[in-house]
Amino acid sequence: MAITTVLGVYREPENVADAVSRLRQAGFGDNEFDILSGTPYPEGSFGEKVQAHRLYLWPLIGALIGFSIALLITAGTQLSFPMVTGGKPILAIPPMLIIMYEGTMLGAILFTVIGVIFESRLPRFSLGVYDARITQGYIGVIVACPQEKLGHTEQLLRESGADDIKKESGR
Amino acid sequence: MVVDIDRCTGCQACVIACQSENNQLLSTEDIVRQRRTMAWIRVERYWEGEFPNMKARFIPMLCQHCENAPCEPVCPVYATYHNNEGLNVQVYNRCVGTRYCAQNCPYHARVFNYWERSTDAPWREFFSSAQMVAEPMNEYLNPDVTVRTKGLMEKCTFCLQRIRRATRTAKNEDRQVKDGEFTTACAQACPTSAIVFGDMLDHNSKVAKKLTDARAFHVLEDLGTKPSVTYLKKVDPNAKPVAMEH
Amino acid sequence: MTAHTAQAGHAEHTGPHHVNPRPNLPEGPAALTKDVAERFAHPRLGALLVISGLMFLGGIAGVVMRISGGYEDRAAWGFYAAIFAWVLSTGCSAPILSVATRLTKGYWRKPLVRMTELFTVSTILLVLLFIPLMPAIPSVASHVSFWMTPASTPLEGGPQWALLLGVLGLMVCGLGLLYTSARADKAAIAEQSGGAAAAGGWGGTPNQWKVMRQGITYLGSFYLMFLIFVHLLVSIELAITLVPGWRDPIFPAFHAITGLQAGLATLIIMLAVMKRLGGYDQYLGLDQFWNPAKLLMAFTMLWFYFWWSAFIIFWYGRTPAEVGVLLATEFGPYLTPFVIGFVLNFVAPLLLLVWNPIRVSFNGPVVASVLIVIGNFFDRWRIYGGAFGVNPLGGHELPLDRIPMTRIPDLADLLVLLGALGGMVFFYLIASRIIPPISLWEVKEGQLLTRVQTLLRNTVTVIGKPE
Amino acid sequence: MQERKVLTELQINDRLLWPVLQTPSWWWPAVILASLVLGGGVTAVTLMVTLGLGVTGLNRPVFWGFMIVNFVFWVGISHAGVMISSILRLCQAEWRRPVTRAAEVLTVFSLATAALFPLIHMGRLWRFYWVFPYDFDRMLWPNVRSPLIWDPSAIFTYLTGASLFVFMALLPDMAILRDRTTGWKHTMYSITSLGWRGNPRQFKLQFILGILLSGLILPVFVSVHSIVSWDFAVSLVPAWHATVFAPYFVIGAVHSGVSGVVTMMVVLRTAFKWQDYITPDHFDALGRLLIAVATAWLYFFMLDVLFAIYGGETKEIAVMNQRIFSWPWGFFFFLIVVLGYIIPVGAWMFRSVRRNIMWMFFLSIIVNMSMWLERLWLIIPGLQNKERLTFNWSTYQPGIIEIMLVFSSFGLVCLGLLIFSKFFPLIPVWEEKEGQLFQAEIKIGNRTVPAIIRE
Repeated sequence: MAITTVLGVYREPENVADAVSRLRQAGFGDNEFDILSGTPYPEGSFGEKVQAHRLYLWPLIGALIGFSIALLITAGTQLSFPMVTGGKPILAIPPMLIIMYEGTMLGAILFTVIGVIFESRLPRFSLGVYDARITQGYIGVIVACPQEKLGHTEQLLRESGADDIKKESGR
Repeated sequence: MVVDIDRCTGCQACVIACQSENNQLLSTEDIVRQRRTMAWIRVERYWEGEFPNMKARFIPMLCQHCENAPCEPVCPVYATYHNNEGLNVQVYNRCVGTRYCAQNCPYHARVFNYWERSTDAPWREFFSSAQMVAEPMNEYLNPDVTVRTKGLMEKCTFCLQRIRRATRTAKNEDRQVKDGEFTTACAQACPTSAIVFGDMLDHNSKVAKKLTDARAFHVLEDLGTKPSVTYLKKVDPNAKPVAMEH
Repeated sequence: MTAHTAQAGHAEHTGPHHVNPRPNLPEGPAALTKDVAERFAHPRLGALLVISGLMFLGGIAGVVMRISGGYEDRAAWGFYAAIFAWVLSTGCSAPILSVATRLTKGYWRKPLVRMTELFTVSTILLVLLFIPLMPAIPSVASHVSFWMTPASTPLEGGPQWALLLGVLGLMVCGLGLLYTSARADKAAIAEQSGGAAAAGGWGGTPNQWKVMRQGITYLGSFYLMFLIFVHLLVSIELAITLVPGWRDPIFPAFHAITGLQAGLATLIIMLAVMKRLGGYDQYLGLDQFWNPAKLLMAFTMLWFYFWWSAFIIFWYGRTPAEVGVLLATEFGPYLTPFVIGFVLNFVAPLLLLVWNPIRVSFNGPVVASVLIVIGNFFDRWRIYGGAFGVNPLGGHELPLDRIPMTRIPDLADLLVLLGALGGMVFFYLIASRIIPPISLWEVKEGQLLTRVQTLLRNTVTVIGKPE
Repeated sequence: MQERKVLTELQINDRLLWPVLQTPSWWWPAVILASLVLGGGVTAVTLMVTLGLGVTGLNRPVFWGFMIVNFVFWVGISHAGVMISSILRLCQAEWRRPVTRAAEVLTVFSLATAALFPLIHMGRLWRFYWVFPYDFDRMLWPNVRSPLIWDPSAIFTYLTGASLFVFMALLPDMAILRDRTTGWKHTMYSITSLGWRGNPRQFKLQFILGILLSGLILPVFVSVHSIVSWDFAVSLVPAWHATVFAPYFVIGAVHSGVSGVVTMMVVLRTAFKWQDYITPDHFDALGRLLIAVATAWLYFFMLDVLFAIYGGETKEIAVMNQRIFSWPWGFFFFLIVVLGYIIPVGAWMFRSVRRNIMWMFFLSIIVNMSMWLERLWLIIPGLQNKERLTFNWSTYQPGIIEIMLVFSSFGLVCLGLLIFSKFFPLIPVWEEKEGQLFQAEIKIGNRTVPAIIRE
């Protein structure tokens, strides 16, 4: 069935909070509407709920991968190219530790960034229905609502004080 | 190698011999003034006592081929390492010229090719009038030894090419290399034979005998670099290790 | 980080949503004063007081035995010196937290600063421990020293007196700091119990407050500087100069940093005691545990960093002198204490503390702290045991045949060790009966400056930041 | 209340984005100047490559000169970013907001510049890739025991981390720019902002990212300058072979880095007219931070000097003699202590000085001058009379080439910053807005105390 994305643009954060509670009453689930703002409001300011995320796995995985690659490089190069330098052992652990440390951190950093991009559902190739005023202090409430509820939703958004309503049918 | 300081007269023969054997860039007056002398072996002169009764002390200084060579581990590309003959070898092709090895060599044994040997770039003169290897000077080059280009580190190789030749001939006649069959240019040229070169492991070689001499010492021993070049003290009632003097 | 970041930063079930991050206190200054005065009037931990007192007495006996053993054999004093350094590193380093948090205005500090400052009394123990040690410090003439005096004019007993001045200065600063910050509360408590005479001339005029704040800042900074200075002197005179060829500029810094780490750990343990047994439960919330825990983790990493910075240089340099030092203090006869110290100071605590559920809890930091305090002692033991073992002194490097033997502690050593531990606890508990362990005026100030408001649909705390 | 907020969001956009949306009058002249200075450096490198390093003032035994000094200096400056943004982020210092991005960007560009110097100082620049383990067919590897291999790994990690940090924090701002630009710029920002829409989840993750990356980069930041210091410390050169080098370099780096940030903040404040965003409070806070940092630096400096003399080893004494009593090193020593500690810290003690922009500018400049000299003072003398073979002792005069290179490095960093400032706001816009939101007041008696909101 066709889903229309409705965006209500608000001036007043208070109204947004109001709109959110109305949407709840109208039976919209947390993942059916979303809030767009130019400013990070403290979590839950509008009574919205942010789904849990698994970001903390990413750095760990990255660290592990980075560590093993660094271990491979350091140990492998020394063993496959056994040259005595300055009476140091062929498999010199302390220098390996340094490089392995850097590798670990690099892996962790890279995967954290990738993880954040992934978890925040980016990159997003089309903005979808959007309003440039959002980055100028307005706040948007975006609802994915089925055809039959459409009228009711628009009315609901207007009542809660939306300055403007935009629509885009289809996903 | 053993260097008997007592016999050294500071005649610089070794320096010249080394230079022509190993195709070194001629250390012209200009290069010397830039303090970039290219000699692999140098005779260091230390004055002792007050004028007028002064005394010169000579110590030939060259790469000590240390067992724990400080220059080796710091090279990022293994351009210098220890080969199985206990020689500290320099791989010219691999060298990228970080000059870290030279920094870390307490004996100042390493020299760096600051100049392109032969370039006709006109603005070259602006920086230095150092002589290039132009005709007919290229005739002096030793075919057995690489000619190094700019940006390379180089140092004493204990005349590796001579050792190789000796071993090769010995191999062809399938026998062991005999003592005295090969020697370095500096040792060969030394009129007082202050420099003796040979295989330290072979116990009845000239070198091995001198090693046990009571006067034997190593330069900068407290660094624990275990040099392969042993020096014999000057026979002198008030002798101290020459290297410790200023 | 603060509660905020942990909540955002960590899986919700561990975040401070479910454990109250801030202490829940009686509302209003009057109620607070009354409550604290109440608890202060009926202190707990009597049994612990007695036990630690007995241990302290045993320690005195141990010191007597050690002295009767004489000073000829310096190696015998290695363990004692380690104990001395350990007290310096644990009890005497703990107050730094209050200094640091005051300077950086951490708002979670308020309930725990006093409990931190109470540790300044262990400087008294430090002085007591130092006096018997003085003759064991060799004269400057016998070896290369920092006093740069030519051997012809030996500076007899130079190090001893310098060190004594250091520890005395530390004690003066510490006790001064404690007195200054506690004055207002003494007055408040006294008024509560009706005896305004005991207020000691404290009226609480704006000027007095101003002076007090200034005094706390200055005394705190001086205490910090003195502490670093004493760490420097101790590590140099009792360790570095005794081992020939030990040219290790980072060592004093290592000593100080590890000292701060152990001090923080000591504090966390004592906080747990005061919360669980001391009857100050509701004053110490989660904030007061896991904020120090984060610092503890940072210092645990620094432990490794400072150790490694020295090790990699020695490993790479490999001059005979450096090999000698490594053998004497780390990989030679004192390998076992070194390894134990390494594990307890760095490996174990780090593995515990990087894990959020453990760091953001009441017990996790305490466990890590116990490990660190023990590990710190082993670390000191390998240092001073090794250094005092070197005999004869002198020379530019320590040849292999002069590497000292391992020295197993005897009864006297163990008695002194227990005594030092007991002494720290004993002095602390005594002090906590003379001075209220809760910094009333700061807690009140905190209540005054914290409001709970609603922002749109969620409630937030507003923290006032004057000046 | 709410109206005012809307206005402020617009105001913030206008004030912070104007250098991007319309070009400041001085921008082109500045760019041209910087490029000219940079051109000198390019010429110098060309000469070095064609003729050999003989064109520099290097000799035997002083094989490392200004280029390495400059490398250390710029790595030092690059430690500002993480110091400021990470530590302040972790401490949740509210005043950090306008400072962070400028600091991080400074980190990125100075680090990139620094990374160039070890390369151009190589004898065979065109062989630099040999330090990477790429040669699988011949199995020729780099030597991981060499500090010169540790360096690239550390610097690469740090550079990557810092750049990603900057990029991720830019996402919301690039979204703003996307909404306010047209044409190719609009397309560009649409791509680079990855379609950011600013829903609560994205902002929450953005915040967590700040914490996580700060926590991850801090250890890297410490390791980078430590490893740079080990280039020197692991060698046997007297005055280099000191264990304290790692923390000493790091704290020195922070000292010069934070001062560099102060300099930059003053420039931003005046050049972009951001008086009401970069306020005296910021300089006050940075000044207090600097007092602590400088004192710690002095502590390690003293440790280094003290232990060099201690033990009375001839070689160390010889170097120290030269460093403290001979011209010009003695003079440098004097300058380092006076310009690096006595004058600035003495001045920072006074609140009025910390809040005076011009004073802070001047002080931060002299601090960095002294820190540059300090690196020179640390690196060169040890080489000039290395070990006891006095026959080889020598001195070092930088050639015109090196001096050109040093200047051009400044040109390069400035150029980078200028170009960045043309495309992205140097003050994080969304963080500013957040800061506005988190500001509050509470009344106590007749006094209203400024307060901040914590969840």
